Amino acid sequence: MNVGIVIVSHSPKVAEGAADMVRQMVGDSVPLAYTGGDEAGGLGTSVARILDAINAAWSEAGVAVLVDLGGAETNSEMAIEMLPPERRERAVICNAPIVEGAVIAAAEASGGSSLAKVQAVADELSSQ
Amino acid sequence: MNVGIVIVSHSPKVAEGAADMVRQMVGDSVPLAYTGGDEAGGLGTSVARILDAINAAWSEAGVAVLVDLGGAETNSEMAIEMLPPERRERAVICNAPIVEGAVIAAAEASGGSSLAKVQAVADELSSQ
Amino acid sequence: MQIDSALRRRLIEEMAATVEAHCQELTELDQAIGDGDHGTGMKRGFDAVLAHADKLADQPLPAALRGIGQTLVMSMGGASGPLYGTFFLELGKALDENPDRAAFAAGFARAMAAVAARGKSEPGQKTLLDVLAPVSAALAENETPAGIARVAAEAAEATVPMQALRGRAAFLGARSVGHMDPGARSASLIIGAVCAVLEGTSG
Amino acid sequence: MQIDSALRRRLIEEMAATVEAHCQELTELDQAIGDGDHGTGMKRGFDAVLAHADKLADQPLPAALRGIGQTLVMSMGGASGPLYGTFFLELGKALDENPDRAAFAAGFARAMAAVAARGKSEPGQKTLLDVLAPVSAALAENETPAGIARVAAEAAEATVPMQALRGRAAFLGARSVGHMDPGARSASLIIGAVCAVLEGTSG
Ligand SMILES: Nc1ncnc2c1ncn2[C@@H]1O[C@H](COP(=O)(O)OP(=O)(O)O)[C@@H](O)[C@H]1O
Ligand SMILES: Nc1ncnc2c1ncn2[C@@H]1O[C@H](COP(=O)(O)OP(=O)(O)O)[C@@H](O)[C@H]1O
Ligand SMILES: [Mg+2]
Ligand SMILES: [Mg+2]
Ligand SMILES: [Mg+2]
Ligand SMILES: [Mg+2]
Repeated sequence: MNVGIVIVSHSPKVAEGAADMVRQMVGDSVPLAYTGGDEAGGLGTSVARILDAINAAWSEAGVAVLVDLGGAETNSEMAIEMLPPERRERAVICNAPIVEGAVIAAAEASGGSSLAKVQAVADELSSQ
Repeated sequence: MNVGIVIVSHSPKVAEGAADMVRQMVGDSVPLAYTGGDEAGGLGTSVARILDAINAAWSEAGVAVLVDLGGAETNSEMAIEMLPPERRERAVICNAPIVEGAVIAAAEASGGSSLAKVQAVADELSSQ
Repeated sequence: MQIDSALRRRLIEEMAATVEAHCQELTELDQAIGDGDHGTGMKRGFDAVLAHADKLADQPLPAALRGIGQTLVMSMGGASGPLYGTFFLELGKALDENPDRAAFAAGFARAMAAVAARGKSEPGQKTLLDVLAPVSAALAENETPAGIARVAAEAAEATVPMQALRGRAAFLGARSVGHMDPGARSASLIIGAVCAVLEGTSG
Repeated sequence: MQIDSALRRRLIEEMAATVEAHCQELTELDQAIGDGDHGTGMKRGFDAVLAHADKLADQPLPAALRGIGQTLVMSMGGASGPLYGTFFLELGKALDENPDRAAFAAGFARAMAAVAARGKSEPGQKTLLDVLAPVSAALAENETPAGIARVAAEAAEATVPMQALRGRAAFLGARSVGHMDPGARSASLIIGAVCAVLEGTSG
């Protein structure tokens, strides 16, 4: 099973649009979930929804989480810490831009790469 | 007048969501326009719409264009070349991620920074 | 310091009321150097805590603190949600049911360290850590509740001339100077609320 | 080579008909190693050119070519739009009204260089440049239209074992090997269409 991709943006529209771009590239070959917006529907993120997204995109090969700004990252960290212990090690936050990183990570994941490889390829984007 | 920000995504939703995030940070202090989608409304970009967006966000201080993937960049380059000569030098494409770059560039622009400074701050994101 | 169920309830109510009363102020501070949602985020968080006040106050202090942290994490939605959440969660893990002053100071220091780790930050970067750090020091020095509230308020004020190096305010670079950090202000308000309640009791 | 208005019209029609006939094939090639829109993008572009065929064919060759380029740029919408657009625009700038074979070969080479500059790319990266480059060489060697069409088709085939280093296919790394590049295929189709028309005339 391929590595899953989770997109966590402050904006529900960014999250959904980035997911559209991922789907266009990799079809259904990669588990994919996205979330954006805080508990009240404003710009922000929600730990509960991030948890749901991680579980929805869950793969035994792990999931790579793409985030935009600060709060999306810290809230995703919290969500990962709340996963059951056996899942916790297999959910990683990429140090990559959310849209470009999601497309690249998904393309890599669609080829059956390991979580470490998917993360490394996405992270490379930040150092180009 | 502050530098303008133009957001050019393959996805109309990403473009609009990123613009929402920019507006939340800088209000109306920065001219802002966005576009996403090809001529048929699919994922892609349109030179004509990019031109419209650049003109809509036009500022005498120049505009910084944020793009996501390959086609968004080349189409934005074409659009810039089609600007009247006196505008051409004052429209630059940032080498920065679209969402994170738009927010950072807009925050910088809102302080009255020059186009070169706005671009430099956004470009730094790619080398962190 | 005996913090019984009634006192736990009063602490929750006072924190929530203080956040409610200062929601607009926090919003405005965050509008100046951030995205303007710190007031609503804090209010959402402490309203959620208030909604569960009965259940939370009924639990022993450590569980009550962990419950508050969990509730804040799940409801706030901004960068500060996991920071406040982590603070209460770790404080709950560090304290026993009847902490003495030294145990409380040590627990506070441990919770603050967890916040710094979560935020990859340290004092001096114009964040809520710039309030937590001097308060932690004052606690260790056996300061009174009123004195601690004063330390917190002054520490929040002291963020005004700082340049932000963490969070969205950092995007503004030098322009973040001249504004109080919203998170520092909210931390001083929460600490002030707690101190006001405790000052009225044994101390 | 005299390319009069009627011939210009036939060239436009043949290019558009070829793209139309192979739209699905281009889509499938792009689905394999890209985002699957190259067929619809090419069709949108050449349909737009066809829609203006009268106006375009009435203009002298350089203006007609520039008009085609402009139309492609404004309608295609993918990474290949500015590349095809640049090719026709630059060819139009390079040629005069009645280019001889040498002038055409030189103009083609210049247009190809502009495409490479636009794409920040070079032959060997599994793109349409891998078709344009051998065709440019064959033109300089005075190859017949039929021969050039063959060179183009073979060059497109030769992209199958290449690894993509530009465009979205590059995201796939080694997995891009084993598929024909959609842009190389479309370039070979366009060149084939032009050669088929010219082969039927003086050559
Ligand atoms: N990395 C960090 N470390 C410590 N504190 C931080 C960090 N990021 C943000 N903060 C604090 O959070 C406050 C902003 O909170 P909030 O408005 O909820 O977050 P957001 O920026 O996601 O909207 C800041 O004023 C600052 O005190
Ligand atoms: N930087 C580039 N240089 C040269 N050719 C490129 C480049 N990027 C893409 N291409 C060509 O464009 C083709 C894809 O076109 P298209 O599907 O329209 O673009 P997109 O990737 O935006 O969907 C590729 O097969 C390749 O031949
Ligand atoms: Mg905020
Ligand atoms: Mg926020
Ligand atoms: Mg494509
Ligand atoms: Mg495309």
